[in-house]
Amino acid sequence: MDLISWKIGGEQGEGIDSTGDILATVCNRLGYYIYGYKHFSSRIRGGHTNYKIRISTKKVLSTSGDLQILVALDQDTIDLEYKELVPGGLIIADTKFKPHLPEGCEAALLPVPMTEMAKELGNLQVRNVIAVGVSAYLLGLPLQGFEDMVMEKFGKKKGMGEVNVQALRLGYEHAESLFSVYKDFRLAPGDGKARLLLIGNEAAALGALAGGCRVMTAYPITPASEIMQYLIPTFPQFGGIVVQCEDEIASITAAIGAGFGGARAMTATSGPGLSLMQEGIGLASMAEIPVVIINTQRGGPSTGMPTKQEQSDVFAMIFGGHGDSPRIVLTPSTTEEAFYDTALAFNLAERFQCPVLVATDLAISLNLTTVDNLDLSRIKIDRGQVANTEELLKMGRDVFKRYAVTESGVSPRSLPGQKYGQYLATGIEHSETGKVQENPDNRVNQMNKRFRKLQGLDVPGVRYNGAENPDILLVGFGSTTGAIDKVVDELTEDGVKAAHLHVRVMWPFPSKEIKAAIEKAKRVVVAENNAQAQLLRLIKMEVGHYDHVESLLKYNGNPFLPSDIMGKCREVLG
Amino acid sequence: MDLISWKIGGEQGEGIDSTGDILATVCNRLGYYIYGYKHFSSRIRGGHTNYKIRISTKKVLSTSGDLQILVALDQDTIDLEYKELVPGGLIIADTKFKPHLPEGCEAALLPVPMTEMAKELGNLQVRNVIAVGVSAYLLGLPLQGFEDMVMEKFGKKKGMGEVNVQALRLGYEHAESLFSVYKDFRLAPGDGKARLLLIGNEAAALGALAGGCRVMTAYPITPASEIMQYLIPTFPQFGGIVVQCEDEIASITAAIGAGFGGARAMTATSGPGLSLMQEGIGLASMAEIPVVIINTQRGGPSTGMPTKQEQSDVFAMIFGGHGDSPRIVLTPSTTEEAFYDTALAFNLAERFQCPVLVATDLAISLNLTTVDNLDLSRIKIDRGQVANTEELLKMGRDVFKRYAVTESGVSPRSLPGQKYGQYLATGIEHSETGKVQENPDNRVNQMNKRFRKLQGLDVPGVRYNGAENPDILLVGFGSTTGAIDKVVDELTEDGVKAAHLHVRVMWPFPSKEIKAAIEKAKRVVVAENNAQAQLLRLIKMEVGHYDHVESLLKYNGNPFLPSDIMGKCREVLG
Amino acid sequence: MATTLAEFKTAEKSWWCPGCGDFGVLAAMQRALVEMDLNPEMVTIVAGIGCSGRIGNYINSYNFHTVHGRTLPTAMGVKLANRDLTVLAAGGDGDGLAIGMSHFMHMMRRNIDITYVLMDNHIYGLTKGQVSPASDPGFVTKSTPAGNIEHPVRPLELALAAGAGFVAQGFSSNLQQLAELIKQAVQHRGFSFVNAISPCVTFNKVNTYDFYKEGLTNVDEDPNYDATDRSRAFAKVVETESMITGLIYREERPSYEDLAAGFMKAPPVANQDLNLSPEKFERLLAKFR
Amino acid sequence: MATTLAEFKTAEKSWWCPGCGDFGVLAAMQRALVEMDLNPEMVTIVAGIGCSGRIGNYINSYNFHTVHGRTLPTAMGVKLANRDLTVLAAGGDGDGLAIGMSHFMHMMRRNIDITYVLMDNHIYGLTKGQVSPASDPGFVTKSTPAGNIEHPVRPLELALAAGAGFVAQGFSSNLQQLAELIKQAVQHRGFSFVNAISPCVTFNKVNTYDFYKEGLTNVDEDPNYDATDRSRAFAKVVETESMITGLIYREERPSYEDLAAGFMKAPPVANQDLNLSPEKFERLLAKFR
Ligand SMILES: Cc1ncc(C[n+]2csc(CCOP(=O)(O)OP(=O)(O)O)c2C)c(N)n1
Ligand SMILES: Cc1ncc(C[n+]2csc(CCOP(=O)(O)OP(=O)(O)O)c2C)c(N)n1
Ligand code: SF4
Ligand code: SF4
Ligand SMILES: [Mg+2]
Ligand SMILES: [Mg+2]
Repeated sequence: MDLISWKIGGEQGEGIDSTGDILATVCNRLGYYIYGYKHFSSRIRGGHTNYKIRISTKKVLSTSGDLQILVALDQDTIDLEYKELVPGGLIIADTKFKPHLPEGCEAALLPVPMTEMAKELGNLQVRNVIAVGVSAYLLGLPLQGFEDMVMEKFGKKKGMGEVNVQALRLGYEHAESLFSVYKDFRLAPGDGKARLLLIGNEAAALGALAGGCRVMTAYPITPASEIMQYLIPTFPQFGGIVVQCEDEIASITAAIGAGFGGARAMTATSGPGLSLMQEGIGLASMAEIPVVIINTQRGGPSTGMPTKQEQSDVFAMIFGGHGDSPRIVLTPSTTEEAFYDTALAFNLAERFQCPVLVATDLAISLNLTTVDNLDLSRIKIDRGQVANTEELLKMGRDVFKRYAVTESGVSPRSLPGQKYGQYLATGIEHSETGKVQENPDNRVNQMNKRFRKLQGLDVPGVRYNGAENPDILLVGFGSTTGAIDKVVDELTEDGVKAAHLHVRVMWPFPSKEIKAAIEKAKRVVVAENNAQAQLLRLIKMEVGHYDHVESLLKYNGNPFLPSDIMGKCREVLG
Repeated sequence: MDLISWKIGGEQGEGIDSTGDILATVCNRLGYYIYGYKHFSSRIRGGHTNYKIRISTKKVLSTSGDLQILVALDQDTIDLEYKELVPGGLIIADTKFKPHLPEGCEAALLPVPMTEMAKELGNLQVRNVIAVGVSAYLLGLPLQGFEDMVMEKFGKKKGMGEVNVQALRLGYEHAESLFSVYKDFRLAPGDGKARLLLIGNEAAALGALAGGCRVMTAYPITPASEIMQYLIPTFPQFGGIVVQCEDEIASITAAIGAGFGGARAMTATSGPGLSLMQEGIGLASMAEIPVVIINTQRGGPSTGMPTKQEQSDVFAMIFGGHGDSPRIVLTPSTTEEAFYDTALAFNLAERFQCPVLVATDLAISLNLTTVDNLDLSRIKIDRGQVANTEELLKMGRDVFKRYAVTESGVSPRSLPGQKYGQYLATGIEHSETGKVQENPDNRVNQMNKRFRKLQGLDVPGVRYNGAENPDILLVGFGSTTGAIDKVVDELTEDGVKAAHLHVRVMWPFPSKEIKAAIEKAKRVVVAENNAQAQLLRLIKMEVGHYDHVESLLKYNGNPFLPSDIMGKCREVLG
Repeated sequence: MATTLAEFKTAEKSWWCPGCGDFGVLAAMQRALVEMDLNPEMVTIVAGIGCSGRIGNYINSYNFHTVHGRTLPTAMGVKLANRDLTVLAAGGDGDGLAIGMSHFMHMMRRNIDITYVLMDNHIYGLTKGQVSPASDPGFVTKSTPAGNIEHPVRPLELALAAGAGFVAQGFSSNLQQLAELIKQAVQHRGFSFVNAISPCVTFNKVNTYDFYKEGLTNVDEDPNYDATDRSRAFAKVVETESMITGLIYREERPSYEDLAAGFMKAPPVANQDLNLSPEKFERLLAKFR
Repeated sequence: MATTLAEFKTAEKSWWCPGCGDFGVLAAMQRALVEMDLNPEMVTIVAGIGCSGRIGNYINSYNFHTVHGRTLPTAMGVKLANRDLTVLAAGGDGDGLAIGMSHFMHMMRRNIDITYVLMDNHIYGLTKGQVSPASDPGFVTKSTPAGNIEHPVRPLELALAAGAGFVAQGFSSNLQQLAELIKQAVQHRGFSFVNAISPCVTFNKVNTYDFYKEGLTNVDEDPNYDATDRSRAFAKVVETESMITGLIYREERPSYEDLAAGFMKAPPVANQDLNLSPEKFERLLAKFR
């Protein structure tokens, strides 16, 4: 087969994640494409958790509602997950909990005395690895890669590598001798290219590094913490630094301070942190200081559903601060885009001297995906308009206009250390030279200038693929893009003229492009993971109201499955 | 005359405010209507400041661009303000600074040796009161009321009342002997009814008290501080309490705690504080706890223009928090409405169990106006659905569903102290009984329930006055309403069919009423004090795009003058 | 009829790792409530966000699980609304000492009559193991792979410096002492602070049960220790590097409620009739005429 | 060529009331900068919101007037970006001790090499006279018409408890001492704290110049005072109720920058070439294969 979905489930704290990671990493090395989706809750131990890994010979960008192989560490897992299994699907279950199939379940139960075998090996922790061995056999994968992997992962501790290798073999051999009839789910061979396997947060962190960011100040929060955690040991290798702050307010204002000081700086957070940062974001907007905020959206409002998918911070990112404060909001949709857009954000922040929000969502942030490459050469650092040191010297003191009213709205900025570039950066309304100034005309000039800047944004606001004049146009952003693309492919195969409009810059809103696309389409569906139809409402606000546009909302904490979207399409297409 | 505008100007810290207050209070007692507008900057001393008082035999609800009498304490005042003077206007100026008229100024200069006279009286502080005496003469007002007033105000300190009375008389007599030719600006007699004279913040504070609020937690900020300052000594007289907190985050979460505990509680702030409160507001929305937030809008973003008029927090109030979090936003437009709407807010907060924002703006908050009455009998306290103590007892423990999914979306709440009403209020998604719960169906049910509540809002969302099918419809909110009403009157007099739609509930958006009104009008102008056309954009989002709707924005820090709006009307009407 | 432990328990399944110190804190708190013979409906527990913040889930009182770091102001609000309630606040060291630091400092000086139990595991548990302000120098975590380089917050020192009127430290394993300290704290008039050492068995392999069992000494058992002398208490805490349990400092003084004009004279706000008398209202209006 | 005072002045007209203590703090700060012979462009002053927050308007350095209460984290960011800069933070007692309290506590333990001058007038000046956390008990203000009922924050006590490595207090009227303290503070490696008593002549009629002139004693002139002993410093501050000026405590220890892995080895971030070498980048990517 070209595409298999495998899942492991059990109690939180039972090593589900690391087991899945082993399978994913080995398959990635064999040249498969991986899409790994972790289902977890915001507690440390206890509660059902599972990890689904899709392994394919082609790129996969969304999870799905079907499943071929389920590894169950408890009966709960079977009861909760069996419905996803395709007819003939397999359940690898530990005999220890006396697994049984629910009524009507058409899967095959493959009992394996995992706990017992682990005990025999003298190490209960290898239980899950035995299941990996079984899975390797069923997937038709050679054991070698797995053995190398566990040696790498556990080999540092004496004897641990070996016992894991033994566990793999035990599982594999057990399957070989008992489950050889189950041949359906053997994978077609991978192409042997070891691509990159990473989560969106790691990609964003790498993007920040590649984009020249060297200062990060942040406070831990799900699902953003990995960005900080990746950069803490990494930045110092490149002359940078990460400070874990006392809260999000310190984080954003410190990042702004660093931006003022001449660094490329950022913070990363999620909903609750974003709310706390609103005042700071407004400061950056007003004082025209570059700063990048990564917002990994999760279920809101308030503490909400910290480990669940949502895309409900669109309004808050654009309109959340008091007053009229221009910002740029980017919404990457894949792991790759998390890399490129984060890098881009630093250019935009410095070129337009304003806060730039990079909004991922939980699915992008945490899902493990195979990426062909992250191409450093595509990233060119553009530090925007900085005052020329020589010219400043020539000017002499008290002449430089930090907030000069220019046609583009952008005024060259000076950086501390530049002689005669001294100025006052302030969140209060100020004159061209940066003095506190409440004069009405000055106010209007400065306000207009700040908004005018955004008109210069030269980044394509949308990505369009599919038919030119589609019968159905699907509009989405963020991780939804994977499911939409899948649906567009399927519809196209079915002979329906379908297309996908993906909003990549959420603000300034790409009204023109969206208008054109909507007006060319017969029917439009806007799919988004929130309750208020935030994207559709932006379309209504900035583009217009259309009778042929419909909303598809999912806000139950899970990402869209292609089947959700397909269902809506069928309904719309009649 | 029926309407006179009087202004006093000088350096901040020179007693401008208290001088103006004397005139305003006395005129109010004489039965005139007052509209007092302070122009000040956010520093304590220094910088030009002025205080304009409109005195009229009829209600006035806006400031204006014309002026009859100017009291100048320095040359700056003349230079900055003379353009407002009508032809034949009067400038009362202290001879001390050797006042002169700028070229082209057609006003009459009335020099008064104010400082000198004050010195003679042995008290420099009475200088401004001398100008009041002069003004009283020119306005044709009897001195008695002024004498009573200064005795009241200064009489407690020995001799101070008397010296002020002398100052009044000196000024009056000086004018009598030298300025008797200036008869144009004598006021028609007032009706002798002493109405209420107060600023919007005081009205809002009284509204809170009348609305049953007994706990306030707040942090000082311009232009909200007066609300707290009024209530600090007042609440204790009624069993309540005010705590000045360490910041706005403590303020909002303490108010929410008090709401949970069974009090009617509130906080009051302005833009920067609002931004900091976003997380807390989301908590109240999610945990369904009543709380009222008064947001006195000022110039933004960031620290912005703390002492200037703006209406730019509309988006932030509605959409500012992360996630989908329902709220109610009221936008009173006058001092009276600040009273009634604040009182109402507490009913709405408890009936709909959600945060209610009362958005005034600087002009409403700080402008001194005459109000006919604040009618306590119009305020009926409705505490919404509270669980019945007896029924709870009958139920027994662990049965009560605090977040029962009901048709209206409102679930009766229990209050600490009620036996078997115990529950967990949490900002995390929760089940009907209030347990942390991430189940997808539960999530959707709870989210829908929270939004469904708002459909039950039974308060008129707009106020409409003027012609039925107008040639021009003016749409506004907040303090703009006064200027708009004035323009509608003038247009009507001119034979133009004009009308005014005032948005009183900004969220949930009164789409139906607005749609109907817009579609009946030939031309529509939406006038608002912000740069992004926030109200118009809401109309576009929630109602639609119309070719006959135009935007009139003013964001230079000053409120609309009727003439600003009239100018736009003439342009639109062609 | 005395309240039983069962009345203070809920049916909620535990969200904590087996062995987590928070179980001990929970048990101690429940025991204290029972021993004081309080009615569950007259107790409100305000908890923060963190593993520790789940404590309210297991206690059959009124509970408010507020947003991260805002445990204390939320609790203050509850108490202002209904001063007849026994109000406890509980939360983690991240919640209370990082994002909530300012509120901690201010609640101590404000001295409102609530009890704060800080569940101190020197780590961020719920977010899976980052350094906390209470973490020791050199401590290796997910966010300090090279060891913590910040000076730790010592909550006992801060509490003494900030003017808290009741300061104690208990240990999750010593249920009886911790329960007793919580009891005394609740009975203390004004703000009371109990730092509850509560090991995280999953992410903190340094500040373990053994670490504390070996290191802690109990000042309650020291007949020479005088818990009413602030300077000596401070010296003791510094000298032992906070490795003590017991009642560390106590000072009787009026609470905020006692000092706030008229507050204790009126009935609790939540029980008041909110309708205004027209006469009184008119008296207020008269000042604006 | 030495820097002159003129180089540190701006043409900005004063926003302060005549007689405001902030003039003295400004003068002392300027003098300290001149005496250290710093170049204006190498100095950044981060100021808070409040009357005091205007201080940056008058100093011809790079200035950042941040949002209320966030003086210290903003200053930290500037220093992280360019550690060659001399970074001072300055702001009021409301800014630093109310809304900014948490940052104050955390910056002290983090020990980044910046200097914090708290302009302490025991009142909220800019918002026209409300009580501040530093206000004395009983103090009558617009927001405490019946007198302040909260225990005051004593910044010197807190600084000592929170682990600050440099703690001093100066008085706006004693320009020379204050300038000297600011100088020492800047020269101290790590976070340094100078509490600058700066009377508000408009809204605080209690903590006046005379009040301080009578009450303050100068520890710099006390040959027996030992500014390296934290416990004794704490006792001194408690015993005098903070009515002292001078260098109160100083401890030499590595700053955050010294301890942060690799930070001092690389050039200041702001001066770095931000382009990545493809080889190094590939080495990072290899870990994801
Ligand atoms: C505003 C905000 N920021 C960050 C978080 C993420 N968060 C949840 S719990 C926590 C810290 C947990 O540590 P602690 O308070 O010590 O509690 P513990 O889990 O150790 O008991 C953090 C940072 C959040 N929920 N809200
Ligand atoms: C978030 C926020 N809250 C409140 C304010 C209003 N505000 C401005 S200055 C200030 C306090 C001033 O007191 P302090 O910091 O002591 O400075 P001072 O004026 O006394 O020098 C306040 C509350 C604000 N600007 N921003
Ligand atoms: S992670 Fe630590 S603090 Fe959290 S439940 Fe587990 S042991 Fe307790
Ligand atoms: S109000 Fe006080 S602090 Fe502010 S400038 Fe005037 S004297 Fe100084
Ligand atoms: Mg902790
Ligand atoms: Mg102050």
